[in-house]
Amino acid sequence: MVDVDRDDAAPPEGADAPDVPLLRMEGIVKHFPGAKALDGVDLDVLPGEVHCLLGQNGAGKSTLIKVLAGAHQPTSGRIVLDGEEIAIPHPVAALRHGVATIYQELDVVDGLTVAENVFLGHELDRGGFTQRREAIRSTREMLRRLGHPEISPHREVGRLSAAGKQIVSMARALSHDARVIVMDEPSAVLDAGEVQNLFRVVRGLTAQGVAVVYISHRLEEIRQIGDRITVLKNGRTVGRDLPAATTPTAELIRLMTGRNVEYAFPTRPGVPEDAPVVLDVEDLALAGTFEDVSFQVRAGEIVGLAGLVGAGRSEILETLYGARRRTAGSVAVKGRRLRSGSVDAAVAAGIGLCPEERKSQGLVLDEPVYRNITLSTFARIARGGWLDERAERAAAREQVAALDLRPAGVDRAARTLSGGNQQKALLGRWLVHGCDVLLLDEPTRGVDVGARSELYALVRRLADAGTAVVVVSSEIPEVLGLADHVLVVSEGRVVHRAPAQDIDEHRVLDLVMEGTVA
Amino acid sequence: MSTQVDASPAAESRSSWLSGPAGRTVGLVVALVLLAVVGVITGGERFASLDNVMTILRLASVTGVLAIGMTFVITAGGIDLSVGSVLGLATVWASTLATQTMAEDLHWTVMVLTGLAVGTAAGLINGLIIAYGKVVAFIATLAMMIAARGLAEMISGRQTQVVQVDGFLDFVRADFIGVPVLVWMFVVVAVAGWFLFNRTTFGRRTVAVGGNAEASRLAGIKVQRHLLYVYGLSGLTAGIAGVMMLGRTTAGTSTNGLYYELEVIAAVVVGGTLLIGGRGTIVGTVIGVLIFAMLTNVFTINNLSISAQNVAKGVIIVVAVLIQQRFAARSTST
Amino acid sequence: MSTQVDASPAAESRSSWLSGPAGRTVGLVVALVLLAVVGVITGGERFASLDNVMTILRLASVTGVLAIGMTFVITAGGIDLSVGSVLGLATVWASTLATQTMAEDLHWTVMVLTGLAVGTAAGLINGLIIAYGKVVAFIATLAMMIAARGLAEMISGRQTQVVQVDGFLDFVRADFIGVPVLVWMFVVVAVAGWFLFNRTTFGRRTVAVGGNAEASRLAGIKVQRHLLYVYGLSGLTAGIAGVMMLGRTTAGTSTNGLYYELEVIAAVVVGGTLLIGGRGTIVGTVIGVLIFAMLTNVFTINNLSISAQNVAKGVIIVVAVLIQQRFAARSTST
Amino acid sequence: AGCTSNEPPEDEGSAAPQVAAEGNDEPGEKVVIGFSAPAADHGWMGAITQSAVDTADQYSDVELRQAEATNDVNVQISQVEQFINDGVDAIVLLPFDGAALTEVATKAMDAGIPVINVDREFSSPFAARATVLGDNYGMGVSAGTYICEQLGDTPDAVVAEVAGIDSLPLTQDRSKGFKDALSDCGLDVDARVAADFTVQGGETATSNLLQAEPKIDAIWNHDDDQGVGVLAAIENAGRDEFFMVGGAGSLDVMEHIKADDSVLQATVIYPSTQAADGIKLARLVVHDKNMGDLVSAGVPRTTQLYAPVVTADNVDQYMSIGFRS
Ligand SMILES: Nc1ncnc2c1ncn2[C@@H]1O[C@H](COP(=O)(O)OP(=O)(O)OP(=O)(O)O)[C@@H](O)[C@H]1O
Ligand SMILES: Nc1ncnc2c1ncn2[C@@H]1O[C@H](COP(=O)(O)OP(=O)(O)OP(=O)(O)O)[C@@H](O)[C@H]1O
Ligand SMILES: O[C@@H]1[C@@H](O)[C@H](O)OC[C@H]1O
Ligand SMILES: [Mg+2]
Ligand SMILES: [Mg+2]
Repeated sequence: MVDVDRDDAAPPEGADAPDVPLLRMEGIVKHFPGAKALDGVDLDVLPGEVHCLLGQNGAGKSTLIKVLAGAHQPTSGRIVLDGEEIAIPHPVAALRHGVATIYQELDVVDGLTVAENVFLGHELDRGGFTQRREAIRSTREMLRRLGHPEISPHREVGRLSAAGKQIVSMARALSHDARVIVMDEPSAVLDAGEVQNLFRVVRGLTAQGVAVVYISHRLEEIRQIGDRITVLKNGRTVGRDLPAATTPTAELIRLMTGRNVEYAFPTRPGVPEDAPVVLDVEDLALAGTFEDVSFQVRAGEIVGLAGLVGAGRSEILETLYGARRRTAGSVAVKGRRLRSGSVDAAVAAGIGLCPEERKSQGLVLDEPVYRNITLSTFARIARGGWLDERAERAAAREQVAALDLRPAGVDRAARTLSGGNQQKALLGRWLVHGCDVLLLDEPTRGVDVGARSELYALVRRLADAGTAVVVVSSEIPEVLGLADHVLVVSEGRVVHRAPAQDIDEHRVLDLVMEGTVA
Repeated sequence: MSTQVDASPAAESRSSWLSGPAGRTVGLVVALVLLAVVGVITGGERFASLDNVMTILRLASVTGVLAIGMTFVITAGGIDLSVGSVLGLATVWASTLATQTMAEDLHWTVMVLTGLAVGTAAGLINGLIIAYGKVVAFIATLAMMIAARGLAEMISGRQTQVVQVDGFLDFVRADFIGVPVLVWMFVVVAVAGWFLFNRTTFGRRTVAVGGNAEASRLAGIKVQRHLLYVYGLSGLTAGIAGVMMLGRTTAGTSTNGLYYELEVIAAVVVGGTLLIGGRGTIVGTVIGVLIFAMLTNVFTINNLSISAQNVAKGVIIVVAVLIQQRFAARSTST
Repeated sequence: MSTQVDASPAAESRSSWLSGPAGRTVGLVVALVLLAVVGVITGGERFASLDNVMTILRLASVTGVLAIGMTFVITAGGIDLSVGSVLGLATVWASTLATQTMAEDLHWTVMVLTGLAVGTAAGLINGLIIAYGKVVAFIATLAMMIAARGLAEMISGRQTQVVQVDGFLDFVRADFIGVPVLVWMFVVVAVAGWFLFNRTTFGRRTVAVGGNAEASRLAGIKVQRHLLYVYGLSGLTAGIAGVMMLGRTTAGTSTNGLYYELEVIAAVVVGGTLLIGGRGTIVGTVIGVLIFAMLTNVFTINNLSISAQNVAKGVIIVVAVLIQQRFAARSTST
Repeated sequence: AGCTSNEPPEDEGSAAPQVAAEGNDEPGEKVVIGFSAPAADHGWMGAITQSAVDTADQYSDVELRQAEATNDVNVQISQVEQFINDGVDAIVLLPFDGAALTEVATKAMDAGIPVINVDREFSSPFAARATVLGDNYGMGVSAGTYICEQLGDTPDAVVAEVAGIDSLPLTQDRSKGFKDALSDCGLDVDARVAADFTVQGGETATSNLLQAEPKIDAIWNHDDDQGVGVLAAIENAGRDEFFMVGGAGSLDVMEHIKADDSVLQATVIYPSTQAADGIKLARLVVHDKNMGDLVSAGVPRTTQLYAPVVTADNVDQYMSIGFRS
């Protein structure tokens, strides 16, 4: 087990010769049926460093680390650990070699407790009988070191928030005596405070000579924690040995995307005074989760909900959308009150939701892209229940082109799209449908920088065309940069509201913390 | 309900046209053809005659109709264990009507409609309990299976009610361009099922709900109501199959349809519909049903003992699925 | 500075102990108690006597043992339709051994071990086909169900083989502190099952594999091998149940265990094990089995017409599940 | 009265034997009878339970306790155990499997409860006070002999057999009797399929049988209820080059024989009233009375019912005991 707290630990052996790579991957190629995910990737990782892996959605980052974790078998290529070539035919082999992984897709088992998840696959046992007390003790210890003593080792993981599950994954990786820990977008479900906590843990690890491979789409994080960067593009290494602190952002983006992308928020034209109120939420409440939520969104306005993970923002969206049955209050679209607890009433009234969990709540993963795009509208494309597939495909194709969704074919299964493109497909769903109110829950989670700015521009264009937009994001700069008006939510209450230009990140964090203390 | 064990990475084959739905069907067709070859080799004329083909088709027609309804249910992520019982109940109800004196002057179509109505009603009750009562489908339809059988026994007094309604029997037993009406009914249901599945919003919703119920709900589909309809549809096909059974055997009895459910489910799944929902194929189902019917036929022609038939059947089912999987898409999963 | 990512303190207090596994069991116990109350009201002494309790327990013991194995299979995300057939096969194999002359001087434990070995072997074959052949469990075990029945018929020549091995019969029929050995066997299997499920890595892995096979694989569990063992275990319990059946009936026949699978699965699911895998409960399974056994008993006491019993059974199953759900955690889902 | 009499009773319609105006039917002390039989998964078995219940209803001194009909010997055993616990006066038992129920029936006898064994025989004589049996081997012999009579002079005639549930000993007895009788006149069974006593099973098995055998001279079908399906298959296939003999003796079949409107020429009786006989005997045993016309004291240990052949010539005689399957 790795002690993450001892910053004062003696310098590890690896630190003596920092230039000898601990791990080297050479010419890794990986073919999937119909896709070449990796096309000759090189990566070398030094002991005790934080090695960042950058690349657009679909560049092959996750595939690469799954090869390293023994979850995928490479089509060709070499993996060298400590100067010796090794084979990693299955996940157990990776763990034996000291490579532990925190996967991008949450890899916990909902039906097991926290402690059971942490020790899954390497249970503490005596003759097959689990040593539960011991497991619970060390899990509690590990969670404490990770800064989360409030998570009970006895708790069923299915009842934790996404962030909580992420912590459990992290605890599991730490529970292995790892020399390399790979983290695939660990910060995606974490808020600012959480991320700092994560970094503290990472520093504790590297101080002991453990190498960390860190994947994230948030450049500011990489600047803060990273030592060196490797950039992937289309399954190839296009940049290596780049210093994390000093490589210019423009350079990184150019390497990733092959073009020069403006990484900035679109300008706010300002909402005209006389714009009509489209969405009117009054005293909305969901018992035990939030209460007294009131706000209005006018045509062309973007309202952002800022707050910490677990503040109840997703539930606010889901409740006003009818996916949960409100316990009090009212929701009206263009003056017409909505029936409670009815998604189809909300959809009919012109509300659309891009949910937080794209895969489990948004897409039918095995269905083709076009069917996912038309899912809320296909009844309208049909005549008397009879589908006109040509019209359907055409409508989908139009959105794919407008959103620059890649790859452009509408017939591939939604599962095969990268995160950003999945998000675009969901947006496409509501564009085809044409809605007056668009609810976006963490729209850029796991989305690369290039696609991000495209999404921002797109949302702004929609607003400019008269749509009322509500955005929930755990990245405060995103809320502040995109929204016209910001509501700060803490513990199920709106604690502050202000025009976006009148508030900054620190103020938001302060408000959130006050709310927490209160 | 099934653990989808992750395919070993090595098993990822080159993709080609074989890996689409067409590819899945190819495997099935291969299995069917292999079986036919065995039939021809061992049975010669007796197997390959037109008469025998009609025998196989007639044999397939009743379970075939059930299997079409079942394809929708399974694709929607459910299961319906009650189809056999409901079929039996429909035959009993319809034949009771037909054998009651006061019904003398009723047209036989009333009897037919009664059968369909009984089936549909039972299906809708299943749907209500599953969609709104949130009882898991396996249990809800198991309960219906037991209860419908009991009800059929009560109504019939456990007697076999022989129907002698000429208009009806003339109709069901007739041939039309050399093909029995029963087989035509199967064809009509299969074709209608295919269109419903592949060309209508109903079919599309069925796939979506089975693929991801939560996403479907959040996209504005009325998931519960849709499930209600899907089970109603399965009940309707059970009613149709009941009417066909009545025509085929002239008998309304609570034992009609006994133990059909497992065979029907097996045919659907062998046909390539995923038991966990989200993917279904009407064409595959039809071929699956034909495989089972042909199997029975080949066995009988070969005069195999029932016991040996069973052993062989078990082995063949597994082999058929394995063949199909070799051809089927490795690409959909990883 | 880190936030609280676990809302547990609030959620915990709100949902109370009722929402845990205990809560799920409470609903079941309520259903069982209701049934017992009906039994006492309608049967009085006849129901409430110690003799009658033993009759219920003896009845429950055979399916109970099967249900313990099935709990593992279902929790692991699978299903085993072959348990009844395999039970039958085990009784036939063991009784064949016992009735063959050359076996005269074999100790009766050899017969018992044969039964267990046959069951386990059949289970392992299921496991191989499912885990390594990647045939969906429903189909693989359906095939085994058909094949094992056929094999049992072939071995026994469709005769009922009566076992007159005294040492064996004396053992299985004995009482021990007033409780029949059959019931003790059920108790032992249930307790061992409970420990295996709740206190060993095997149990944890079973839940993990059923809850998320891919995550389990990534965590280093050999998912395929584990599934192999799980089906082997189910085969073993089928073998044990076969030996018990042999003791209870003295008869080895291919019809032993006919259609047990559905009842066993129903008992397991009514008991609260999730049919999609990832959650199981041995205690719930035991109560589920007792509910079904008590139902049969209460029916007999009440002299309900035979057909009406079926209707009532269907209704009661649904009601039992609904009761259980009212008590079960609403909080797990949304 | 009932099937044990030589004269078929006059009463029409009900399969349940009429209570004869004899001293035996005079109400006496109350008798509690426990009754258990296999599931009514085919017409004959349905008729069995029905006639047992109807017969019990005719006696004011009989209280019938019906257990759930089941094909699970485990459940049936527990039902008998319950009857023992309850201390019923007698048990009428049609076991799913005779051998499997022997043990518990013996236990009932040991507890002083007379057991009347119906149709499927126990493996020990100590397990029942009285046994009512059909004549399964005799059925096969009757059917075979009839076919021999019709086809005797054509040694290469094609004879087919549609058996019932193959795994039941009684099916094997029937087939054996059939085979033995046929071989007496130099015939054998050329094609044999087994159904499951149900209409649908009969239809399916026969469709395939007809397909496999392009020309047939005679068919024996073990059970008239599955015979409804057998006949439907024959009509569906438009075949009529052979004649058929039925089994068990349903009213439906007798009507066909009488009307001569099908290939059915004869059927062999296998009374569906034997459980009703069992009820009557149980009552007599408890009341300690003699059986009808017998002079000897006590109810006989074994009553094997007669399996006559019903043809157009004598069908009128048997119509009244034909069961409405
Ligand atoms: N199992 C699979 N079958 C087919 N194609 C796949 C599979 N897994 C990944 N791919 C494809 O391989 C490419 C690389 O995917 P990968 O998940 O490694 O990208 P990534 O860099 O991690 O992207 P993201 O930033 O969105 O997580 C993509 O085009 C993806 O569609
Ligand atoms: N199924 C559940 N059972 C118990 N508590 C839950 C459940 N789902 C959510 N919660 C709790 O409800 C609160 C709000 O959840 P949620 O994480 O969705 O909030 P959020 O503000 O949308 O945060 P995020 O940034 O993660 O979207 C949290 O305290 C969470 O733990
Ligand atoms: O069940 C059997 C019945 O169908 C047959 O006709 O006669 C004997 C019975 O046991
Ligand atoms: Mg990735
Ligand atoms: Mg959220």
